[in-house]
Amino acid sequence: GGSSSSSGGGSSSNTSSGGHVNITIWHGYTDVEATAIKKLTQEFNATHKNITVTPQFYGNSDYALQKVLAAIAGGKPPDISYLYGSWAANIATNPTTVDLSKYVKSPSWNWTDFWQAARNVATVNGKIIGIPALIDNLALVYNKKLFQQAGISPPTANWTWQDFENAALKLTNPSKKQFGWAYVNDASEDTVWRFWAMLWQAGGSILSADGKQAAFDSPAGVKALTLLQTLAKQNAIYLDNGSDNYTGVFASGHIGMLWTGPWDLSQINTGKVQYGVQILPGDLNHQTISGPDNWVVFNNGSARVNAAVEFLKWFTSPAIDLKWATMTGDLPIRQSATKQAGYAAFVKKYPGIGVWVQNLSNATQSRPVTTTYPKVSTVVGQAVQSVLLGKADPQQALSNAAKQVNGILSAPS
Amino acid sequence: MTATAERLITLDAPPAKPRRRLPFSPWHLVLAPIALIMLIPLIWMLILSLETSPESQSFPLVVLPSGLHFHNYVQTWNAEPFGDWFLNSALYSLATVAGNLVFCSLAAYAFARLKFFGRDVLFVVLLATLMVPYQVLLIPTFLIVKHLGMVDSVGGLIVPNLCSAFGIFMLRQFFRTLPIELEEAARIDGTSRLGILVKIVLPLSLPALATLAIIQFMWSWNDFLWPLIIIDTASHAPLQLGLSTLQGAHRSHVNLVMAGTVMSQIPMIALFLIAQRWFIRSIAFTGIK
Amino acid sequence: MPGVALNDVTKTFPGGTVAVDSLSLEVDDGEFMILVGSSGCGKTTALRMIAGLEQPTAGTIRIGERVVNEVSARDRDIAMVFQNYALYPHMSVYKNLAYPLRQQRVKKPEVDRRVREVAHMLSLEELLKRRPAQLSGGQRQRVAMGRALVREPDVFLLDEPLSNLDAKLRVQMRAGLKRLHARLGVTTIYVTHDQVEAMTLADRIAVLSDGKLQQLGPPQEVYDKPANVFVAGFIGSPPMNLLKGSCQNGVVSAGEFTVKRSGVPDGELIIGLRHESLGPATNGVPSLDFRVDVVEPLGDELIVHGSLAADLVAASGEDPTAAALGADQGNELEAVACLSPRDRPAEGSTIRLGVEPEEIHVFDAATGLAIR
Amino acid sequence: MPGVALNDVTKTFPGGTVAVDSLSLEVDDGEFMILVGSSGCGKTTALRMIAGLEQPTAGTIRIGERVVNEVSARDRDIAMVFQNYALYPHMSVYKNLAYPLRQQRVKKPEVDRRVREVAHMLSLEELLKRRPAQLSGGQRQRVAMGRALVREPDVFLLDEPLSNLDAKLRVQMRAGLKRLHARLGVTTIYVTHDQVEAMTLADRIAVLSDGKLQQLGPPQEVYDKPANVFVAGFIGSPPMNLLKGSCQNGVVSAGEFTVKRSGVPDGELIIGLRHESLGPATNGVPSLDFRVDVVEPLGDELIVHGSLAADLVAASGEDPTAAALGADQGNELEAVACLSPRDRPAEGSTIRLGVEPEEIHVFDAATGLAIR
Amino acid sequence: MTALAERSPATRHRPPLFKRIAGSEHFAGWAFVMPAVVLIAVFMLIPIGWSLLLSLQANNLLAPGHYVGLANYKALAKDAQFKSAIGHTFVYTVIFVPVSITGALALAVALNRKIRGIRFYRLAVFIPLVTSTVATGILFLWLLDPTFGLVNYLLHEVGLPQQQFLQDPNQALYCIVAMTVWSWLGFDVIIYLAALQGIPEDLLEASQMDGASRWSTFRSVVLPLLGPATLFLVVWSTINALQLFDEIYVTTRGGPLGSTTVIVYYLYQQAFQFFNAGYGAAIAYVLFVAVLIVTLIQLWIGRRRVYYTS
Ligand SMILES: Nc1ncnc2c1ncn2[C@@H]1O[C@H](COP(=O)(O)OP(=O)(O)OP(=O)(O)O)[C@@H](O)[C@H]1O
Ligand SMILES: Nc1ncnc2c1ncn2[C@@H]1O[C@H](COP(=O)(O)OP(=O)(O)OP(=O)(O)O)[C@@H](O)[C@H]1O
Ligand SMILES: [Mg+2]
Ligand SMILES: [Mg+2]
Repeated sequence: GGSSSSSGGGSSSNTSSGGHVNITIWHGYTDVEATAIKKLTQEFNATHKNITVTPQFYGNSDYALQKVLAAIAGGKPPDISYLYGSWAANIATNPTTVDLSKYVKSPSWNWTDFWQAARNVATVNGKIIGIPALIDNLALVYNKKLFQQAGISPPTANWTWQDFENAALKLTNPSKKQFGWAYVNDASEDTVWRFWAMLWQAGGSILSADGKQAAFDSPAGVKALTLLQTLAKQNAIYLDNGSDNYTGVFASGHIGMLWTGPWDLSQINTGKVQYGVQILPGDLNHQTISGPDNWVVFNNGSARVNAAVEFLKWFTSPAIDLKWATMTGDLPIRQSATKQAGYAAFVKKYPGIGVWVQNLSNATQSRPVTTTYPKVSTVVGQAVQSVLLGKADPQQALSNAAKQVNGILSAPS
Repeated sequence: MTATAERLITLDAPPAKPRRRLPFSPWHLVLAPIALIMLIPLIWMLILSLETSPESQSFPLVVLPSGLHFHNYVQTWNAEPFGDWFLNSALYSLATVAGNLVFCSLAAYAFARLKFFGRDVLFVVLLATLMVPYQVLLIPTFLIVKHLGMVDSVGGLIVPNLCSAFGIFMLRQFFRTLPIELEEAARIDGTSRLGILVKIVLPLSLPALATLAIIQFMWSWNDFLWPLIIIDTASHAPLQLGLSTLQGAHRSHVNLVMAGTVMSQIPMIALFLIAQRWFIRSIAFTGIK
Repeated sequence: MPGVALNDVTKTFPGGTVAVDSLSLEVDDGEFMILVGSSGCGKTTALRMIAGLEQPTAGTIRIGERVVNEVSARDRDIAMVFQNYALYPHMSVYKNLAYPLRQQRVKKPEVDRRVREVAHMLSLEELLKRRPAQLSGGQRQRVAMGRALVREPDVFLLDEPLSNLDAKLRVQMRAGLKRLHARLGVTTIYVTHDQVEAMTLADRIAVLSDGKLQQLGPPQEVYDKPANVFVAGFIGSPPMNLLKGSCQNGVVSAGEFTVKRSGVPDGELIIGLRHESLGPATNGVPSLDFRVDVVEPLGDELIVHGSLAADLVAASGEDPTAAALGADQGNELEAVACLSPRDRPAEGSTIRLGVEPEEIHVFDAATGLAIR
Repeated sequence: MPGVALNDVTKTFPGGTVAVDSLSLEVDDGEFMILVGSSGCGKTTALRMIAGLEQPTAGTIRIGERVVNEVSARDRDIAMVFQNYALYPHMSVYKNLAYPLRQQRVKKPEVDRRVREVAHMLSLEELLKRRPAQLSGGQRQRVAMGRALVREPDVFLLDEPLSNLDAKLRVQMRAGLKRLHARLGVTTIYVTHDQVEAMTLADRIAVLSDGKLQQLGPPQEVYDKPANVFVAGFIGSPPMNLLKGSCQNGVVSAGEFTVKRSGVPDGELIIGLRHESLGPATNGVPSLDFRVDVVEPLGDELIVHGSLAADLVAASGEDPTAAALGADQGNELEAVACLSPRDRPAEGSTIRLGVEPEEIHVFDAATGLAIR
Repeated sequence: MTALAERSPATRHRPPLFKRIAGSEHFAGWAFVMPAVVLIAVFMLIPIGWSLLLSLQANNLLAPGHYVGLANYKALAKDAQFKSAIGHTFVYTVIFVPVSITGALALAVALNRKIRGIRFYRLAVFIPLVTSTVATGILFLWLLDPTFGLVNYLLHEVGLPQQQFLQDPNQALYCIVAMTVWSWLGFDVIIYLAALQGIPEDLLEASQMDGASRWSTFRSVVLPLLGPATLFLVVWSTINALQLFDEIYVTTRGGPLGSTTVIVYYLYQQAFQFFNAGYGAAIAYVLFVAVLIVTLIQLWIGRRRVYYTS
C-alpha cells in the first residue's frame, strides 16, 4: 500500500470494501516484546479475516507523547495506542478518546479479572479510557551471595523496615564500593513511587480523601523518609542518577538489595549474581505500588472503534495474556492467568517472577489519576531528593512539599 | 608540469621553521592529549559494540571485553529493515544538504551583498526563527506537513529542512569576508548576479560550504525527533529512528545499539574526511593588490 | 563605437571625501583618452563611475546616446583593467582570460583562439595553466590586462595597466595597445602616471587635480601650453621650474632674469621654465645663474639639481590654482635642468643657463592661469 | 648595519619553475642596491627569500655574519614593502603605520611622533583615519611604504614601492628615500622598473634575467658598459639598437656602417648603438641611413622610430646570451633614435645618423658577451 | 553609513520602469531570498504564529483549548521556578558561550597547520559532535558517576577528593557546561577552520615582517579578520545556549533539586509532563523575546566592531 494508507489511521478509506477494517496500534516495544506483538497481531489477523491490525513503533521515550499529541492535533490519531498510566487523566480530556465503559461492562470481558491497580489507572472520573496494557510492581530483589558473606539470612515475607535497615547497613562496605540498597535519585516518578510504597506501608496516604489536600506530610511520611535519610547518611544507598545504572551495578555484585520490578529481570539475570526475590519489607503492612499502562482507543469512526475493541478484547483475553507474559516476561494483567495451565511454565521461565505476580495483591492503592498528579509528583520528588542529598530534614522537606502541593491542588485548572 | 604545480603549490610549507629539537612537531604534545579526550566516546562505543550483551550492560563499564564480538555488527546490519533506514537517512541527509547549499547560498548572498528593501528587517526575522524552542514548533510543523500530504514519507522529513536561517547566517558572514573587487570584476565581465554567486563567490567559499554541508548532514543524519513525529511505517524511518527500535526503555542490548551507532557514524566520518581537503587552504587570495 | 560623456559628475564618498568634483568630459567615439593627475585625484573613481561600479552623487554619464546612470555594470559592455588587478584567484590564467568571453557565450574554439592571441600579445603563453597566486606581480598585471583586451567591448577602461612592467615590456605593450586600438577603434580611457605613455598613446590628455578637470587637449599641446600652474608643474618630468616673478610695462622679470613679453598685464606672476629649455647660455637669450648642487647622470643625459638666482615656487596639488604662491616647506625647492653628458658641470659650481624667449611660460600669480 | 649576502641561492617552486637560479649577490653594509630585471625574472622571489618568507631550495643567505636560512622572518629585523602592499584591511592608516612600532614595544608618544613624521613624508597626514579600502591605489602604496619606513630595521626591502605614484610624487618620494638612507644608512634592496629610479637611487644595480644575475655594478657603469646583450637591451629606455654585424681585420661593420675597432676578434658580432648616441651625421664619424617611420614627440625630445640600413636583432629575455641572434617575430623590430625637437624629420623621410666611435658597443654574437 | 550614501541614485533619465524593476537590486535581492523566505515562512513562521496563539490559551493539546488572554504571561511573572530557570540559563550561557568559543578558537588555530596526522586530530575533534546527544549523555553519566566514574577514579589516583558532579546541586550546572563545551567544541572548530582559510596569507607575512610575534599576529591580524565568524558563533551559541534542553534531558532532567532546570527544560515539563501547553508556549515566547533582544544587541555591537570587506 501507499505510504499514507497504512499510516496513523486515516479518517475514511480504510473501512472500504466488504466491511474489512484496517487499524493501527502504536507501541514502544522493542526486542522480545516487539517480536511478540508482531507475532500476536499476525495471529489475530489470521483468525479475524475482516480486521487487519498493523503495529507501529512510535518511540520508547517521553518523546512518544509528542508524536501522539501531533497525531491527535492533526486529526489522525492511531486507533489504539499504548499510553503511560500517568497520562491517563489528561488523555481522558481528549474528545476522540473512546469511553470504553459500555464495552467492558459486557460480561464477556470479565473486567474485574484485571488487577485492581490496573483498573484504577484505566478509570478516570468513572469513565474507562483504556484497557490495561501492562502491570508491574515493586518487590525486593537481593544478592544471595552478599547476604551470605554478610552473614544475614535471606529476607522473608515478614521482614520489617528494621530488618531491612539492619541488612542494608550490614551489606554496605564503602571500601569495596558495596551498597546495601539502591534508590533512583532523579526526583522523577521513579524516585517518588518507591516513596509512596513506603508511605502506604506506614499507613499514610498521598492526598486527603477528597483529593483536595496533601496528606503525605503525615508521621507516616516522615517515618518513611527518615528511613531513607538514615540509610543515605550511612552511604548505604547507591544513588542512581536516573539512567538505571543500578541494574548493572547490582549485576556486578555491588548492591545488596533492590526495590524493583520484573522489567529489570533481564538486566539482572546475566548469570553473574545469584539473586532472590521477596515481597517488600513492611511496616504496618507490606503494600507495594504498581505502575500500570493502558491501551487507549481513539475514535476514527465506529467501524474502527469496534475493530479496535475486538482486537483488545482478544489481546487481553486470559489465554493470549499468558501467552504474551510467557513470550516477554511481563506480568499477566489478568488475575485468572495464574490459574491457567501454562502459568507454571511461565514462572519457571522467569525465575522469581512468581513473587511479583503474587505481590500484585499487595498493590491495593493507586496514585491519584488526576491531571495535577504530574506536578504533585515533581514536588514530592524534589522533597525526597533533598533528603537523600542531605539538604533537608524529612519533616521540613515534606511540610514544604505539602504546602506547594496544596497550592497546586487549589489552583484553577 | 604546470598542472602539477597548481596542485602542489598548496603544500608548499611555510618557510623558516625554527630549529627542531624534537623529532616531531611540538604541536603533537598539545594535540595528542586533546585528541584522546575527544576520542573517548568513539573508543567507548567501539568497546561496547564489541562486547557481549551482559558485558555491555554491566556497570561499571567492562573495559576489556571477553572477546571481540564482531557479530554484533552483523546482527545489527541484519536487523530489519536496516537497508531501508540507511537509504532513507542518506536521502534525507543528502537532500537537505543540497537544499541548504542552494537556498542558503542564494539568500546569504543577497543578505551579504545586495541592498534591497527590507533587507535588515527580513534578516532579523529569519534569525528569529532560530529563537523559538523546537518543542513548541513540532506540532504545528507536523500540521503543515500533514496539510501538504507528506506525513510518513521521506519527503516530509526533507522539505521542512531544506533551508535554515542557520545556514543563511553562516554563509552570509563568510561571503562578507570575500574581496569585493572580484565581484566587481565579474560584473564588468558581464556576469549576472546569479553568475557571480555561482562562478565567483561559491568557488571561493568552499570551506564555508563544506562546513555547512558537514553540519547539515550531521544534523539530518542524527535527527531523531522529527522523524519520530512524522514517520509511522518502519521502512520509511531513517537510521536513528530505526536504531531506536533496538534500544528499549529497559531491556536494551547496548552492544547492538552501539554497533549500530558506530556504523551510523561512519558516513559522517567519511564525509568529514572528504571535506577535509577544503580545510586546507586551497585558494590563495592573491591577485588582488 | 560609442563615445563616453561625463556631465558635471560628482562623487562624494560617505565621510565627505569629494573624489570627483563636477567633472565634465567628452571622450569621442574611438578616441584614446588618457587621464593623468596626482595620486588620489579621482581617476580611478571616475573610471569606476563610468564602469557602473560606483554611483555618481550627481551628474550624468552617457555612453553613446544612452544615459547609463541607472544601467548596471554588466549591461554597459565595458572592459576594465583594475588598478589592483582583481584576478579570479580560483581560476587558472587561461580561465581568467576566457572568463569574459564565456560570459558572452562565445563558442569554445573561438574563446581558445582569442585567449591564445591575447596571451601571445602579453607574453603569457607559458603561464596559462598557473593560478594568479603563482605569478609575479608583472605577470598578474598582464593577465589583468589580457582579461580586458580579450573582449571587443564598447569602451575600454584601463587603470594604470602597465605600472608593474619593466621598460622593455612596457614599450612592447604600448605598441600592442596602439595596434589594437588602431584595429578595433574602441573608445579607450586610460589612466597612467607614466608621462611617456601619456604622450605616446593619447589622442587627448585630461589632467585632473583634486577631482577637477584642469586641462584637456592633445598631449603636445598640454605639454607646450599648460593651462595653469598645476598642469605646468605636473606634466613633464622633472617638472617645470616655477619662479616667482612680476611684470612691469611688458617686461617680465624674476630676479636678474628678464624678458620682454607683450600682452602680460602688470603684477605678480609665476614664470615657468622647462628643464630642457634651459641650456648653456648663448648670446642674446634671457639667462640666469644656476648653482649646481647635484648632478644625476641618467645614462643618456644629466639631470642637474640646484638653485636658480630667483625665488622658486611649487605647484601644490592641494589647491592647484592659488597654492603656487606658497613655497613647499617640507621639501626644499630645487630647480632642475637637463644637460647633455658632454656639458657636465662640477657639483658646487655655478653655471649660466639661457632659455629661448618663446619657451618661457607665464602664469597669473593669483589665479594660476596661463597668460598667453 | 649588517649587509646581506646571497650565496648560490636557488628557488625552485613546486611544479618546477626556477624563479631564482644560483644567485650570488653581496649587498654591503648600508648599501643601496637596486634589483632590475624583466617581469617574472625572480626579483620578488629573491626579496622574499631574504625576508624569510620563502625558503631557498639551495644556497645560503647571510645577514651580517649570521646565516639566516633557518631564522624565522620575524627574527630577521627586516622591513619590507610588498609589491601588492598587504595592508591590514581592518586597521586605519594610522594603525597600519603604527603596527610595526607597537610590535617593538615603542612607547605611545614615540609611536605617534614617528607615525606622523612618516605620514608627513608620504603626504598621508589627511588620511590617517581612513581604512585601506577607502584609499586610492597610490595612497595605499604610500601606506605600504610608510609601514616599512617607520621602522629602523637592519635591512629595507622595497618591491616596486613607487610604481603607482605620479611623477611628481615619485620625485618627492625618491628624494625622501635618499635623505632617509643618508640619515639611517640602512642596507636597502630595492626593486624597480623605473630606470630613472634605478639610476638616481642606486649605489649599485643588479640586473637579473630568468633568475640569473647578469651584471652588477654602479648604474652609470651598467649603462655605459653593459656586460652582455641582455643588459644592453634592457637598461636604457628606449633600449639600445642592436645590429647584426661582423668583424674582419679590426673593422667592425654592419651593412654600410663601418668602424675601426682594435681588439675585436674576427667573426659574427652584435653592434649596439644607444638612441642618444645617434645624431645628425657630422663629418668623419661612422654613420648610416635611418628611414623614419614614426616620430613621437615627448615634449622635451623626439623619439624617432624607423629602420636602419642594417639587420636588427632583439635581446630576448628568454635566453639572454644566445637569443640575441633570432629576430623577434611578434613585434617587428625597429630602431629608435632620440632627436631634439628642433631636428624634427618628416615621417617617411630617410635621414643620415652618425655616432661617435667610442659610443659603439660590440658583443660576441655567440655568447652575447661584451667585447671591450 | 556606506549603505545610505550609495543608495541615493541620480534621479534623472531613468530607463523604463519594467527594466528598472527587474534589474534593480531590490528585485534581485528579493528574488534571491524568496525560496528561503518561502520555506522558512511556511515551516517556521507559521508554526511560530501558531504557538503564539497557543500561548494565549489554556490548552493541553488534547482537549480543545480556550483563550485566556495574557493569563499565562501574568502567571509566569509570578512563577518562582521560572525565575530560577532563568537564573540557571543565564549562568549557563554566560559561561558556555565564551568558554566554548575561545576554546574552539585556540583549537582551530592549533589544527590549522600542516603537520603529520593533522587530519586525524581534526577528525578527533569532530567525533564528539557526531556522537548523538543520547550517547553523550550516557557517557557522561558514566564518566561523572560519583562511585564508578572514570573522572573520580582519576581524581582518586592523583589524590584529589571525590566529587559528586551531576549529583551535587552546586556542581551539576558546571558539569553540564563542561559536557556541552566538550560536545559542541567541534562545531565551533570547523567554523573557525573554514574562516581561517579565508585569511589572506600575505597579511600574515606582512605581520611577520613587521616583527610581530605569533601572539601579536594572532591578536592584531587573525582575530580581527575572524570577526565575522566570531560574531556568527557568538550569536549562534548564545541562541542555542539560551535554549539548552537536549543535554539536560538526557542527563540530569533538571536536577538535582532543580539546579539544572533551564528555561526550555521547564517549558518541556510544563507542556509535556504537566500538560500545560499554553503555559509552555508562553515560556517559549518570553524566551524568544529575550533571545531576540540579546541577539540584536550582539548584532549591533558586531556592526560596529566586526570588519567586513564591504
Ligand atoms: N608560488 C609560485 N609558484 C610557481 N611559480 C611562481 C610562484 N611565484 C612566482 N613564481 C614564478 O617565479 C618567477 C619569478 O617570480 P617573481 O615574483 O620573483 O618575479 P619578479 O621578478 O618579482 O617579477 P615582477 O617584476 O613581474 O614582479 C615568475 O616566473 C613567476 O611566475
Ligand atoms: N571608498 C572610499 N571612501 C572614501 N574615500 C575614498 C574611497 N575611495 C577613494 N577615496 C578617496 O577618493 C579620492 C580619489 O580616489 P581615486 O582612487 O579615484 O584616486 P586615483 O586618482 O585613482 O589615485 P591613484 O593614482 O593613487 O590611484 C582619494 O582621495 C581617495 O582617498
Ligand atoms: Mg587609482
Ligand atoms: Mg615582483
